[in-house]
Amino acid sequence: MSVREEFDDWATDGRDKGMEERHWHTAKHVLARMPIEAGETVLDLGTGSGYALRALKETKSIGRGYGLDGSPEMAANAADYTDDDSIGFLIGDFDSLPFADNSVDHVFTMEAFYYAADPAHTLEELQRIIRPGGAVYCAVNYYEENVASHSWQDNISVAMTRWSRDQYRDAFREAGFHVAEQDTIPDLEIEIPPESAFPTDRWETRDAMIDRYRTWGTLLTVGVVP
Amino acid sequence: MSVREEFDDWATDGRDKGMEERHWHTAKHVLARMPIEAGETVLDLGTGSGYALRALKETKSIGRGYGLDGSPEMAANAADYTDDDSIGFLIGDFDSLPFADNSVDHVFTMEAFYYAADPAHTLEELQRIIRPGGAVYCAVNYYEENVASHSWQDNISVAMTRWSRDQYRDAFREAGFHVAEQDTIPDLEIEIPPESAFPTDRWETRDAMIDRYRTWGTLLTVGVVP
Amino acid sequence: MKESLLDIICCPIDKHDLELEVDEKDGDEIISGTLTCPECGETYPIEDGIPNLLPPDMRDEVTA
Amino acid sequence: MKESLLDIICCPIDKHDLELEVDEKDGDEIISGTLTCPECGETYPIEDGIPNLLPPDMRDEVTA
Ligand SMILES: Nc1ncnc2c1ncn2[C@@H]1O[C@H](CSCC[C@H](N)C(=O)O)[C@@H](O)[C@H]1O
Ligand SMILES: Nc1ncnc2c1ncn2[C@@H]1O[C@H](CSCC[C@H](N)C(=O)O)[C@@H](O)[C@H]1O
Repeated sequence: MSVREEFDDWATDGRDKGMEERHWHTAKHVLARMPIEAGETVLDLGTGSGYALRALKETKSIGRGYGLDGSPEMAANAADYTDDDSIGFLIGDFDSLPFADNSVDHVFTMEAFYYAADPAHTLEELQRIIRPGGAVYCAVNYYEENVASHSWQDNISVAMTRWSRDQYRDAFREAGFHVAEQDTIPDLEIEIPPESAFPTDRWETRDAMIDRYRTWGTLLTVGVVP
Repeated sequence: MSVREEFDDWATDGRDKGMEERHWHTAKHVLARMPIEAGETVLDLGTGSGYALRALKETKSIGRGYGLDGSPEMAANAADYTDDDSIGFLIGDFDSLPFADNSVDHVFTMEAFYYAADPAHTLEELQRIIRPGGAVYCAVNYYEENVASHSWQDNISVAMTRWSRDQYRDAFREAGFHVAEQDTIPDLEIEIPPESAFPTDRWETRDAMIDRYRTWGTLLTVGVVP
Repeated sequence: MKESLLDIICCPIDKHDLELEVDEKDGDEIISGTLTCPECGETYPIEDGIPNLLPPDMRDEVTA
Repeated sequence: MKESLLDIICCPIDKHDLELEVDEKDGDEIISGTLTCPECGETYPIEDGIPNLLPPDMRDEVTA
């Protein structure tokens, strides 16, 4: 199945909003760290509901925010959720970014990068479109050290890339970025039920749930264009 | 009074250890984010007790760690606290760094940078000694937005520079760094007593204490050498 | 989409600038139209205000 | 200090490489000695294993 088929379904059954709510627990911390100046142009790669751009407009007064998504239904929903003139959405693929060289200041991407058909090439594309000194903030919950995430592929038809922390740093450098930061950001807001509630439908043990959310959470890798 | 006189006193009355304990609440998060590879060389500017280098040796297997401090007593204490062969200390001043061009991979500095006599020049010096792609992680509790910190100058004989978040970013760029990140890191570990305990010796109101530690905490600015 | 988007988008295949043909507008907002790459001749539709810049083979993967 | 520190330190004033003269050693560790800048002639002491690379005017600010 294609990105479009898989994620059009997600968008039409409301999973875009569900992700926004859950990802916000950590995405807000990622967004807050970005070295964005008022008036700058930010790209949100795999934008889903487009919440990141709405937040950056409010908190950092971005000049323009563009959300790219491979799913037409996601892009249509995202466009519906805002009427801000400085925010726009487009349909496109991670593998062939439709942006000119040095055309964006910074890129944010949350829980999307690993769906790229060729992630090393996507990084080269990002290196091409971000201006010197601009940053890409790449946040993923699906990665090698986050063991609880390994099974996610079973329920998703699009092939996912599962890199380790080291592999992320290496790949960013290979594509020409300086790696400026790597961090794991815990989700401190998700409610973890008391011991007596386990096993639950999703979690064998309370420790496994803690490990997933509080210990590993989201892997953030920050690359800067030299 | 000079840096040496002021901080030699701190070292001899044990304030180096007191700072280590308090700063660790936030410093550990800063250190964890640094994009350090095993074997790299890290400089700790204004090292105090030298805890940062001891931690980086354990967690990131740095190849060499050097702590610079303007206070001979601080450096002597720091050297006493470790017998690791790959960690060394030296006496020097922020304004005339005794390191060759491109000689260190990354720099960490916690609660020290604003004591520089000429902080813009210290940034130029850092830009000179860090290799291309290397990062400086500069963490300060004394900054404009952290209103509770404003009075600290009254008790310290060395002149302190109080920049705002914006001024930090501007100064880093002026010195030739790309700004890769800026963040405020709360101290979530310091105990904030219940309402009934206020006013305390140090805090008029509970809200003021919350504002200082949980809202503002530590300002981190990350610069990367192009 | 707004016309200002043209400053930064390009043909996903050869990265050439695109030319805009507007079919329908609502104020500033281009509701439908076509983006054409003068280099390779590919065209990209704008529908419901959203440009579709998928490479043509991916765009046509699913029949709408 | 270890001799390997010489790879990265320099004269704080003119940033020239320094020359090492060892007075006392304990295994690998240089306990006391002198670092000299062949460019400007300044000398920097190593005492209790710690090199003092303050610019000379700052070093002499306080009488020990
Ligand atoms: N190859 C690809 N090209 C473009 N978009 C893709 C893609 N693979 C996945 N996506 C999009 O990436 C998104 C991943 S879901 C994450 C959405 C959002 N960033 C959030 O944090 O909630 C989906 O909207 C999906 O359509
Ligand atoms: N101009 C200067 N040059 C070198 N060191 C300086 C300096 N001004 C202040 N310092 C040093 O910077 C330190 C600040 S206290 C912070 C110590 C340690 N980084 C910690 O987090 O606990 C002191 O040890 C002081 O001696």
